Amino acid sequence: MPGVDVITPKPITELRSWVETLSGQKVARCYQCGKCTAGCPVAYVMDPTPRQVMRALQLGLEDELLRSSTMWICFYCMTCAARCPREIDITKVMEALRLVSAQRKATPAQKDFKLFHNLFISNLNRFGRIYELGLGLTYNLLGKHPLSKAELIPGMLARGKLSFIPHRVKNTDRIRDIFNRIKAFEKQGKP
Amino acid sequence: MAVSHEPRIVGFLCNWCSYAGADLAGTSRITYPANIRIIRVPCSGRVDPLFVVKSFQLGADGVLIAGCHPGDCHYTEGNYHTRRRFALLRPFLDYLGIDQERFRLEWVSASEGKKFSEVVADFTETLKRIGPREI
Amino acid sequence: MARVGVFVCHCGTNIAGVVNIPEVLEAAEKMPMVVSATDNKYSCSEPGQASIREAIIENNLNRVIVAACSPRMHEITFRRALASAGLNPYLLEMANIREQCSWVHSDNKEIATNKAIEIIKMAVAKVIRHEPLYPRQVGITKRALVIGGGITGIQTALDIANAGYGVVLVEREPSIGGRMAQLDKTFPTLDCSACILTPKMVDLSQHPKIKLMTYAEVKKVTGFIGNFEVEILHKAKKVDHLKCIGCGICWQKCPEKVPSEFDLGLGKRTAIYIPFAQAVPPKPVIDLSHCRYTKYLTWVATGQEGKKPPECRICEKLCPTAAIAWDQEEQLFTEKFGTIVVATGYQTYDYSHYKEYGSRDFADVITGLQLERLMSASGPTGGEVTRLSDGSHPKTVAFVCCVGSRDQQRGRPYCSKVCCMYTAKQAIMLKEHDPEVQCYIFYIDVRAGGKDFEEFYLRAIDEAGVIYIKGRPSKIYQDGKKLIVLGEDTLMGRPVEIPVDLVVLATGMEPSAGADELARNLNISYDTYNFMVEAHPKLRPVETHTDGIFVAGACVGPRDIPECVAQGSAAAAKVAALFSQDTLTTEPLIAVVNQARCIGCLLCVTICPFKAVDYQTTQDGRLIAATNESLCKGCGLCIAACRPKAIDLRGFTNQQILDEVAGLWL
Amino acid sequence: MKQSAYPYYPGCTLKASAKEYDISARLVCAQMGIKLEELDDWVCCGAASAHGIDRLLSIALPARELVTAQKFKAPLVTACALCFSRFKFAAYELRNEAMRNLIKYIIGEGEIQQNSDGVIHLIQLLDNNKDDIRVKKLLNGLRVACYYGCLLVRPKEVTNFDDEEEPQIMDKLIKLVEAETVDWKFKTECCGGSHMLTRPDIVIKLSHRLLYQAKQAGADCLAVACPVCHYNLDSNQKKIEANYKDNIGLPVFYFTQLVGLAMELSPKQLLLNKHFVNPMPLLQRKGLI
Ligand SMILES: Cc1cc2nc3c(=O)[nH]c(=O)nc-3n(C[C@H](O)[C@H](O)[C@H](O)COP(=O)(O)OP(=O)(O)OC[C@H]3O[C@@H](n4cnc5c(N)ncnc54)[C@H](O)[C@@H]3O)c2cc1C
Ligand SMILES: Cc1cc2nc3c(=O)[nH]c(=O)nc-3n(C[C@H](O)[C@H](O)[C@H](O)COP(=O)(O)OP(=O)(O)OC[C@H]3O[C@@H](n4cnc5c(N)ncnc54)[C@H](O)[C@@H]3O)c2cc1C
Ligand code: SF4
Ligand code: SF4
Ligand code: SF4
Ligand code: SF4
Ligand code: SF4
Ligand code: SF4
Ligand code: SF4
Ligand code: SF4
Repeated sequence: MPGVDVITPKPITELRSWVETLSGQKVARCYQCGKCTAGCPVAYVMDPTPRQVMRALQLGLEDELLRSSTMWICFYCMTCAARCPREIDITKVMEALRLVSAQRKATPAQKDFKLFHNLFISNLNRFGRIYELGLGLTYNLLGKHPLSKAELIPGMLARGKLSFIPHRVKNTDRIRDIFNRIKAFEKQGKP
Repeated sequence: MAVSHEPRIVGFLCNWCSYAGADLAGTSRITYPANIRIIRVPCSGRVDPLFVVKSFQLGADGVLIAGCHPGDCHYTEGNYHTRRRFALLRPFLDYLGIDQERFRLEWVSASEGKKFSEVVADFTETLKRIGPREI
Repeated sequence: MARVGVFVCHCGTNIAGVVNIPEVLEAAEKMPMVVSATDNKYSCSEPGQASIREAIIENNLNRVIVAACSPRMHEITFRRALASAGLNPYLLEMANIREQCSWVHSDNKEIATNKAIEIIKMAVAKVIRHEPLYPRQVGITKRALVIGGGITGIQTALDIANAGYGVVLVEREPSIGGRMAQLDKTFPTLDCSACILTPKMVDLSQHPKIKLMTYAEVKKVTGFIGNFEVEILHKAKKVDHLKCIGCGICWQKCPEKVPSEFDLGLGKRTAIYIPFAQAVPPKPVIDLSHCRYTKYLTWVATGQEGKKPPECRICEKLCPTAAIAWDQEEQLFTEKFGTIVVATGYQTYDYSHYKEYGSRDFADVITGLQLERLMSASGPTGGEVTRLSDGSHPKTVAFVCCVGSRDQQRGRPYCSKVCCMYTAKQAIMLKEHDPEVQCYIFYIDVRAGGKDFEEFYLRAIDEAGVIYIKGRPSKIYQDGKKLIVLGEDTLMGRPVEIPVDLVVLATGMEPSAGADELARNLNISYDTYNFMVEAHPKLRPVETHTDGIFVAGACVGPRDIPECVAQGSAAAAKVAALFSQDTLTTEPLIAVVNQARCIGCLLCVTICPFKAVDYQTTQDGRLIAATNESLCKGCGLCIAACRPKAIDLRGFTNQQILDEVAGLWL
Repeated sequence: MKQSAYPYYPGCTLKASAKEYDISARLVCAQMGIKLEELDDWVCCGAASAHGIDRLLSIALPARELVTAQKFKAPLVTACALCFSRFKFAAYELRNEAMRNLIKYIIGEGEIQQNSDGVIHLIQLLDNNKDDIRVKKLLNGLRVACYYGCLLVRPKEVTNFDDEEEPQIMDKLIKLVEAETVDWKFKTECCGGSHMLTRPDIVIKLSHRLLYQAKQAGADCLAVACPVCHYNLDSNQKKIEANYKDNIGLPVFYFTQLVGLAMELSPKQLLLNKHFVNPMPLLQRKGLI
């Protein structure tokens, strides 16, 4: 029986083929030089780092990858992609992983990120625009974050930079239509 | 139906790869159908479309051109020309009323005696399946 | 009238065991123009050949079929037999009834026998069309041209000359020596580069068989193996080297100082200069683009506008031998050579494309080659490694490997092969210069495949205490006086930042500027990076597809010195082997143009891979094709392309092949 | 003076926390004879969230605005770097016919033209019309670190903006008003982007690095072209200083505000008072107000 801490490579996995299709990138091309991680401004808080993500995909370590928050920490700055000597667009790989991850239940590491982005989208769905104050406050409330994360709000309010009333678009139905048609398409797979 | 139709194949083989490959089939004593008659040419690129047409006119059931693998041509790029000419000639055969399956281009290297025998066997099989040509 | 003799071989039982020989003979006798059909137990044996000879004479044969093994086996043997019977050897055709018949159809003797008969029939149909052919003998100019005077070209020239043949070495810089002259010590033995190179340079300049042409370039090449005609341009040196004694007064006194190319901009040279102290020839050239006298002359010529510049001419005034020759102009010479060896070497990758490494903005980010100059005792700092920004001695140094190598994005996917070793070397040397120095080497893989290389790499770790960090850095930036190298330690899986005093980029190798143009001139192939292409990477590594032209050293691909020297010697051996013959025999199986039929479409000219077809104008002013017997390799590409069938291949003419096909239905 | 109109997509933040960017952009453009016509009833582009969660949504939202903008004969102008990036990506994806048809169905309106050059950033608008920038007052002596951030420049084949590592376009504008720009190597390094709620620690660290490097390079202020960059560098600066016990004090301008100053628009008009790091002392010191 294989030990728990032993890696058993699974070169062809569903996740890998998903990521390759969604991102259009060939995972095997990566030669593990680490230039992506070296340039990534947030690699220091990532586990796994961008290079390790590529390696995990090569070896088929799906669970480890999908448990992590790496793809949510990545903010698509594209530094990695701009410099990769093997011309891999790692940003697209991260995006693909996030698309896969978005479909799954949040792991502890991912909780905050998913909360934020879901709030963002529902904000958008409701108002058609982002209501910054509302987004910030709900995030802190639902995420049980100390209000310290909102410490700038008074200053912003004082400068007239935030308003208590959300901007909303006149025709919010159109937004909802867009959301609905996407949902319909994704269910049936065709328009 | 003709029970034992024995098709005739004219094979143009380049001297450096395919002819040597055919020799190797011999040296290795690999048997294959005796339906092919081999004509040695310096390079598959030497094969003039006329040779192919003439072979069919005289009654050949199939024509094979075999040369070095792309990139391995003894004359560096002869087989690229062959490939292009082959692509141009094939549809033209339709026009002459000759089934495109009767005309083949294969890359056989000097070390592929086995492949050569397989090519001949397979081609012979195909030609038997299509049956004799109506002239 | 053709009189064909057919000789069927038993090859012991190899053929006779399968093919029914009497039946074959009987059929052969009935074939058109066949006068005799006989058999032989072993045709290739001496008695076998003798019987063929006798039959030729006895029956007055003028065409011969040997039905036996593959022509690839014994065609030459039987051609000789024909020749010894006084018959043109090209009147032979072999019918391959062994490899392509008896050996592959042993399962059915009847079918094999029939096939053998048909094979012979086809051969007969073809041989009737055979014509006597005559190989030509062409003389050889026993003098070699070597292009490029780096270590490769030097080695080649010396080896050819020592074999007793004349050599001309053309070098475009004012001195030979190439990149190796710029190096300090060399891996893996740490010999001093100048100590092993300069004696060879001197040997070369003094060799009676070698003519050295520096400051010269190859402009045009025509002709073919044994007989090349080469136009060589001598740039104007403005110094008469016959008079100059190399005393050095001129370059010591010349007031105009410009950055030295040899020192990669780290030091200065004068307008009249030799590139480095041990230059060969040790005689100067004047760099007109910087010389003050030029500026003065331009001022005079343009109507004396502005302030009058100094006329200078100090060099001229001080020269003890009156060697300064202002009236010397560039000159074009045409010389004849039998062979050409290309040894134009490499240059290092220009890293201004690496903006993340600061392009060229940081004074203390330098290249490996620049560090060689800094470490060299004869370099601009006298061997002291100092920072260009403030002259201080660096205590921490980071090396970045694979800059401009193994990088698809920058269009350089290949490995430059020498940089892993030279970074190790330079780290060892830095430690030797100053025991307090700490070196870090950022690498992707350490490639140490060579004799004593791995040991050398270990030495860098054991003795020089180098810290190897596996990971390609992503950025270099400045923080105060330090440079920060941002990387990942991929083995720990964590980003690393190292503040250092000096960063050395191990920039990769790429072919010398103008390599593509030279290759086109020579009609040899070059790859997408402009490296020269060898005829076969394993079996013909110094030959090209153009006979008589050889390639060696770093112009073919990234190489270190041992490989360059080996290749130089290999090319020299090829040249010497060629020159050991007095004439070259040219193959007669080549393309010829029927002038009357040619319509001058020149399709053949464009299609021939060997540039063997050229065009000419007939007396009545028509443009027609003409083949060059010495260049044609007989591939037949042009023939299949020619619409009016005006060009044909001797030995494999259209008619012969068509008849061979038709022979099957006789 | 010539009058030209461009469709304009301000984006959510310019209506709230980045008001001064919106206002200064409009003022500067007006001075140049350019009318920014805000798209009617525009919708959020999906910015930081949509493309990592729902790819179709991330294309559909900008596509809807692109269709609205098509009736203008001029390219759509965006001001926020995030919006710019989203629009450019959408336009890039819409080059594909199948994608065009699908998105057409999803947004349920209009024909979609395919033209990825149909979107530009405000900097490009100013750069394209720089002859119309009438400088009344030179900003001599001001040493500006131009900060572009990551999304404007990358990836080049999509944004078609400027060099990925060393862009110059903003520097050129700042030099046009005779302010000095400093040469620094962090023009396109990330500031922490939209992580201010989820991972403020990251934003603090990255923004500190940028401010520190700008200061090292001798800058006395920064110029930005993105509300998120501005938020991270300006609003957060106090916190960064506290966190790193580093006295920074670098005002952060929108590039439009600097150009506006050179046009002799007043600090008040340009809403310079809305910044957290008060730029007035610096401007006074340099004799610019
Ligand atoms: C930093 C560095 C350190 C190195 N250290 C070592 C080491 O320690 N040990 C080792 O084995 N190798 C080392 N090498 C590799 C070594 O430099 C090369 O292997 C060697 O110099 C190649 O010699 P070459 O003669 O082929 O080319 P080159 O030295 O480049 O010589 C080519 C010559 O041809 C001339 N030329 C070019 N084009 C033309 C033309 N069109 N017409 C006429 N002349 C022309 C050039 O001017 C030049 O003189 C190092 C390389 C580098 C970059
Ligand atoms: C697994 C493997 C794969 C490889 N693949 C490649 C590859 O893909 N490409 C490549 O370029 N290289 C490859 N190589 C390397 C390649 O095999 C060698 O470079 C090459 O064969 C060496 O040739 P040689 O003539 O020097 O030596 P050998 O091939 O070893 O020939 C030496 C000959 O000398 C004879 N001999 C030895 N001692 C005496 C004696 N005292 N008296 C008389 N005769 C003697 C031996 O019997 C032998 O016939 C591979 C090597 C290995 C092990
Ligand atoms: S930079 Fe590219 S090749 Fe290097 S580790 Fe990252 S993905 Fe792999
Ligand atoms: S795109 Fe994501 S993974 Fe790549 S450098 Fe930026 S943050 Fe890191
Ligand atoms: S001074 Fe005259 S002789 Fe002496 S090196 Fe110069 S040119 Fe030659
Ligand atoms: S003329 Fe003057 S500047 Fe020119 S080479 Fe002679 S000494 Fe130097
Ligand atoms: S030799 Fe080493 S440093 Fe040079 S390109 Fe190859 S791997 Fe990189
Ligand atoms: S010993 Fe062989 S396998 Fe190991 S590094 Fe060297 S070449 Fe590669
Ligand atoms: S292809 Fe034929 S006709 Fe045309 S130029 Fe050549 S030989 Fe003459
Ligand atoms: S036969 Fe081949 S080499 Fe000779 S001229 Fe024709 S194409 Fe050129």
